[in-house]
Amino acid sequence: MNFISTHLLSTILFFPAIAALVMLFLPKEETKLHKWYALVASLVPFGLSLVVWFNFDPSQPGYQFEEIHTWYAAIGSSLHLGVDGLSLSMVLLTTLLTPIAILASFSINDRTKAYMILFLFLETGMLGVFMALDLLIFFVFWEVGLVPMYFLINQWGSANRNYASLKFMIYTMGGSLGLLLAVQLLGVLFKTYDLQVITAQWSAYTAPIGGIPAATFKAIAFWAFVIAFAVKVPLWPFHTWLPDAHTEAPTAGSMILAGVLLKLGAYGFLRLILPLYPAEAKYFAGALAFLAVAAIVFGAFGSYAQTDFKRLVAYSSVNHMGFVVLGIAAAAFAAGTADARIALNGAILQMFNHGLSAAGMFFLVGVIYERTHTRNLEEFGGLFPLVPVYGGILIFTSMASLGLPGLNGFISEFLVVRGSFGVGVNSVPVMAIYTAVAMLGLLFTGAYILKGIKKVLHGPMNEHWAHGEHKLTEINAREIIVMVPLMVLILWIGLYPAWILNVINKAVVMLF
Amino acid sequence: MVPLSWYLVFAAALFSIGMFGVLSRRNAVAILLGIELMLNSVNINLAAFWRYGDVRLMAGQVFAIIVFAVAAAEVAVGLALVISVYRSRNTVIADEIDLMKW
Amino acid sequence: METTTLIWLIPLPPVLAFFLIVLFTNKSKALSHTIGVGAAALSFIGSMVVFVRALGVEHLGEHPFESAINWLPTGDTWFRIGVLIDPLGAAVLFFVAITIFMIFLYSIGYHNYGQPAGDHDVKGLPPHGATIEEHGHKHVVPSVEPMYSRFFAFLGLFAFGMYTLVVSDNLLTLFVGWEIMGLCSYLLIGFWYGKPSARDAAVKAFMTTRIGDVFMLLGIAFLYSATGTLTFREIFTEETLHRLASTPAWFGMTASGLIALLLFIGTVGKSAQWPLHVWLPDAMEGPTPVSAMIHAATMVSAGVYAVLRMFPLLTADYGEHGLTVTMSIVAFIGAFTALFAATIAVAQNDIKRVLAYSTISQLGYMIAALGIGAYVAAAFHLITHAFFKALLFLGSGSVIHGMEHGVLHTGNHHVDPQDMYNMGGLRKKMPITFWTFLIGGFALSGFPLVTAGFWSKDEILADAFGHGHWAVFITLAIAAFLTAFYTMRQITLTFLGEPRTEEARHAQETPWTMTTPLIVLSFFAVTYGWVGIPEHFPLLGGLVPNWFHEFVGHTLPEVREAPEFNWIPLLTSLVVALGGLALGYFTYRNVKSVSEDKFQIPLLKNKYYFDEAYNFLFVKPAYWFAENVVYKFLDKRVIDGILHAFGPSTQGFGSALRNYVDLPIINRLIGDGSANATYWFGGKLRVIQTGRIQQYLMLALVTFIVIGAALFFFVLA
Amino acid sequence: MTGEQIVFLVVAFVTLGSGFMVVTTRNLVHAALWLVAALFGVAVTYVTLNANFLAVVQVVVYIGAIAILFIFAVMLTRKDLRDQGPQMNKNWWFGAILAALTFGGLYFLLQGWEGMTKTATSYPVSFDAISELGSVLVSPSGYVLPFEVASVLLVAALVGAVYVAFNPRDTRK
Repeated sequence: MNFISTHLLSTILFFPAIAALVMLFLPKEETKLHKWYALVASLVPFGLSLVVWFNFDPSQPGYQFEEIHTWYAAIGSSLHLGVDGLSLSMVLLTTLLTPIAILASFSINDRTKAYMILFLFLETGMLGVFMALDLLIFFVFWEVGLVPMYFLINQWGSANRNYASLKFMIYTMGGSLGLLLAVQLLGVLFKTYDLQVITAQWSAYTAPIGGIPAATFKAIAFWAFVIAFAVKVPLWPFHTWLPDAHTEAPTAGSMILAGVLLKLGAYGFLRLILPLYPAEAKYFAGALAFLAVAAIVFGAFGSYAQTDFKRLVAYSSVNHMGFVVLGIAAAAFAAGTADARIALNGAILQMFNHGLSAAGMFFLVGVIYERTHTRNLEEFGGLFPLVPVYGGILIFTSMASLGLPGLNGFISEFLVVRGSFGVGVNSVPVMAIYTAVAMLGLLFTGAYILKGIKKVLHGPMNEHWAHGEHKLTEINAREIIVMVPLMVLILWIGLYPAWILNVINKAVVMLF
Repeated sequence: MVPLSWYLVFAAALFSIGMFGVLSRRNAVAILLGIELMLNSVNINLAAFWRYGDVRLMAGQVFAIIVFAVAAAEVAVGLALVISVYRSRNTVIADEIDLMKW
Repeated sequence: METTTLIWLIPLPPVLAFFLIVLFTNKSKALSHTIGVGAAALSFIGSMVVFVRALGVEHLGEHPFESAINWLPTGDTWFRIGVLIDPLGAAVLFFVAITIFMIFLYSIGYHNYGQPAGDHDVKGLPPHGATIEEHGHKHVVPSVEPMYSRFFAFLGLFAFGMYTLVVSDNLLTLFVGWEIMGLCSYLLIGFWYGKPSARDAAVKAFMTTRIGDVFMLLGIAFLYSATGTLTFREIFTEETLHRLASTPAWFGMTASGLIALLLFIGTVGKSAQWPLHVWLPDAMEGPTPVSAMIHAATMVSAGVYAVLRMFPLLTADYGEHGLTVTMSIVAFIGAFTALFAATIAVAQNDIKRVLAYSTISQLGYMIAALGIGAYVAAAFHLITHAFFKALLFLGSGSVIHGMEHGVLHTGNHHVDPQDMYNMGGLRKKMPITFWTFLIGGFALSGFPLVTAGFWSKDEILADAFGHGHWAVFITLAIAAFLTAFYTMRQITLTFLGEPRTEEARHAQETPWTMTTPLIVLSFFAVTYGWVGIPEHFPLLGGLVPNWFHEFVGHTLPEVREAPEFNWIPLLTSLVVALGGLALGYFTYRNVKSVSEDKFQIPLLKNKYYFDEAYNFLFVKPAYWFAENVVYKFLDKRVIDGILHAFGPSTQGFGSALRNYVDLPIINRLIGDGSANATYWFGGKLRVIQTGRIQQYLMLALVTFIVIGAALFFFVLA
Repeated sequence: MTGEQIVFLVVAFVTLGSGFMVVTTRNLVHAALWLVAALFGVAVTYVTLNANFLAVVQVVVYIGAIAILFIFAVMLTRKDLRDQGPQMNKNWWFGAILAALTFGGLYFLLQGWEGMTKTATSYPVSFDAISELGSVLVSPSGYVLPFEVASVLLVAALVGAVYVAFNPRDTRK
């Protein structure tokens, strides 16, 4: 027990990977065993991260549960792990969503062993990014997460999966090339990859590098970082991989993609870009805000234009993640002010909230897809009487996604809007305009969400699904169990967000 | 007393003569004869260096003896080869034993 | 119990009822409505207790009931939410509690509780009636609503939203309640979601109000940014208001003006003011209790309530010398809407649609009153209107219900039970409904002295006149005339004369659960006016103290003086009310069919073509833009085009590399070339491979000597 | 010029002359006999160097065994006793030039070496070189390993020579 208590983070981090390796020795045919094994294996990190959550002291500055292990001493990189309020909330989200996603994929019966192994590896990859305090380790885990996801889409996806998985993989990899170079630059300059050391020195670094002024170099490195994270977030116009990947991925894959993988990008903005490049971020915040607003507005419009239910939900992610970046851009404009902190609170909470609601939405789309084998909105219609429980859950989750007050999405969107508009009012007027334009996106959020509900649940019943072999069956107990934790959290955060926002807020106050 | 240089020049001359024989004679046995001369010139050097160095260190003589052994072995094998070649090709002229060419 | 604790608890029973019904009791109709009505009753009792206690507090305006908790951490400070009951809140809570409770009660009867399940009823469509056998012959009776439990759940959530809005001490929780009502209106308008019209109306209602909501959210963000708080009593301090009023913002407005305008746009959406009024008539697709709830008592009132709440902000830079920009806009929109909606109402034949436009028109009254600074008058009209309009809606529901009975009796389902031209002479069939509807209608028309509507409307007109807002005064007077006219038209067509159809002949009075709320509400529709009789009114003034003005007026730090009594507005309101009623009666007394109606002007009947125009101008272009520009052009063509261009361009680059670099240089020159060169040299050099040992030896020696010499001379030397 | 030097010069000239005859004489049997003369000269040189044991071995092994072996070989491989035809190959001149160059090169190198003119110290009187040589050859701290290797080499050469010269066609059962 002593080992675990001193190595809590690395236990959480590597437990899924080790469990996946052990899984290699399970017999191939026992699909039921695979599923239960993976579920239990993913619940362990969740339990441990709850332990971390309750033992975490939000009012203490800096990182907690820190661990340093030698990894690559020759180039000054070490396995340095640690969490603060910002990363802890993301770790909690990841460890929460993984068992839920695994439970959601119990309906998969094709090569379950490989599937579950990939899923567990994916969890390690994602957790690594959130825990890493070493740039190289960060990058390694950043890329590690890609591989299982690529295979999940490529092997268990739907019709157009090859195209989607390739696009996802190449786009993300291509985006992170610049990141790798920039990370190497920092590593070479400071002889270490330790994030805290680099953060302390890089923002004040002024000596020219190779004859080029540091400012130029920093601007280039800044954009290298930004593009890598912008692709992942995804920010307009780097978003087109997302609808494809999300649409073609298996249900649980979409849940994790939307729920956690997109957060990696936003997390990168918060953990690396803002602390490392405060000056550049301030200088380029206008461009970031513009792209964020474009993501919000065009994401909403794009979603509104869809006839594919899953694609509609996928585009909604572009829309919602736009708010995260808008908050970050606002904070970059006016770092240190109360407005910036509110915007960041909103952005981080929005990350968490979107993780819950988007995962829920994708799952619900998956539920109906499994039964009808179509995602075309025109082929549904009036299903509410057939599946009242499903319908109720769908409306509930949709409303969370829409940002209905009383549910979680509203809190975070309000804080972002408040923060960025506050920046607009109090320091940089252009942010007020951006915020006002973003409202158009908020309006159309309503339009596409209602369109989804309208086309699926409401209207005259499509008799095709009412009788015979196509008869639509109600959501089953397992699927409800998947949704319950999500819904409880959605409501809980919506009514009393302080339990999580307090942790985030204290981290934000200390960091920015 | 004879200077070392004399012995060395003498050995070099004998060596060159032997070498000339090796390079120029057509008969394989004659070539072996040239080789014997060259080996002997080496032995002269070994002995001379022994004598003009510290005589208590016997390396020079020891190596000369080993050269004797090598020479004996060489002659035995070489002549056996010559005889073997002669049997199969009915000649010991080196120029005519040119199977190993392009 | 502490009053503040009680206030905290008021919104809770309905929401608990919502969860209980949804999660546990949705299978049992009796249990569900018991829980729903019980919850409404609990909230009602709590509200009344709070109201009575509020009456007992002196200077409630300065010392309201309030209590707050930390809710959101925002940097170094906390965002606090809490409850507040000041005089305005108490007055609003009073009518909200009564109407909500009445509507809950009414719903039991409206949804045919106790009747058998329908023959072909499905969830998502209105019930079509059940066949029963009685005394040996079959006949059709109304059937119970298949989604009966769900209705009470939604009503509960709705009530929660309204109570939250009323007891909020800050703009954010007000907005929370506001939006929850928006959701519920969506769910309730689309209650019969199987009907495409209901489904579309629900979406339309949600989206139209959302347009206002996003502006309101922006206004909230602005206000929060500018003052650092959203709590009413912290904003409405003199210094904050003064600071906001003296801060210039964009478009030539002060910060306070701009914030108030943004918040007001929210109200425009919620209270269905022009130009966002289009959703409300369509929203009549919902069940009638919903119409009453949304369109009379609560949701649309919430819009006016929000402006009332924000009144200090609205008038922060109002210095009694001409209206500010924001106030002018508010006054204009209110007055224009009042007239505009009234003209449409004249040409509508659907009994509920007339009421819907009438609601829009009356809300315009209140907005106009607020725009000219008549705070108390607006609040007064808000409350009286809530009573009589709820009464009218419930009455119309009762009429429709009676008509449906007739329809079931004749079995002719092509007869629209909501079309007034299918009615006539119902006063004999449905006496309670008739008399209560008459009271409500007269109150709406402003029938002098006895009805509440008269007093509140008169106060608005007097205020407009007294402060010299002539344009507003005249517009409102004309609107009032039209109001009286179409109200009388409605009463005449519905209740008076002879039945025009067989169905109307077989209409039936509705059960007690429906008539009781009518009676209760008609009581308030008459008496509530008496609490606000101006002191200087001839004869009656001073008989009853002007309690309302005294009480609600003290919500504001400075009570505005009621305008001096003047005969002109009084006479105007008398003339327009009585004249309109008379004209309506005489015009429609003998009208037998819709073709005889002189006011069926296409422009009015089609609501000035606003739906079509919006559809053409906004809805279709938005979808076109979304689908063709954003999705197909930007995403698919441009961005994905660029991405896809990477594939061929990489391939092109690769094949160029292969064709122009790899093949000629690397393959031919270096790869094959080195082999060829070796081959060539080998061919040339093979002649030295003579097989003659001595030649080899010579060559070796030459090489040795040359290398040795070279080493000696170049390295050692 | 001392007596020793005279003796050396005489021996050297005899030896070189015999050597020259070895490589130039047409008759191979004569060449083998000239080799005996040259080897004998070398043996005398050993004596002048106080390497008595070597001189004896030279006489016994070279002259007694190897030279005789040559004569056998010459006789076994001769087609006719007159050794007709050229005894030098057609590149003999080049061989001569190379030999001269080698000698010139060696001489040039030796000339530039400072140890060239070194003279011998007097031979220690009581030093018994032969017994010393014997003990060194078989001593583990001396040269027993090369000694053994040499013996292995000889055995291998013996076996090899037998095998190579062995003519399977001649074997009769």
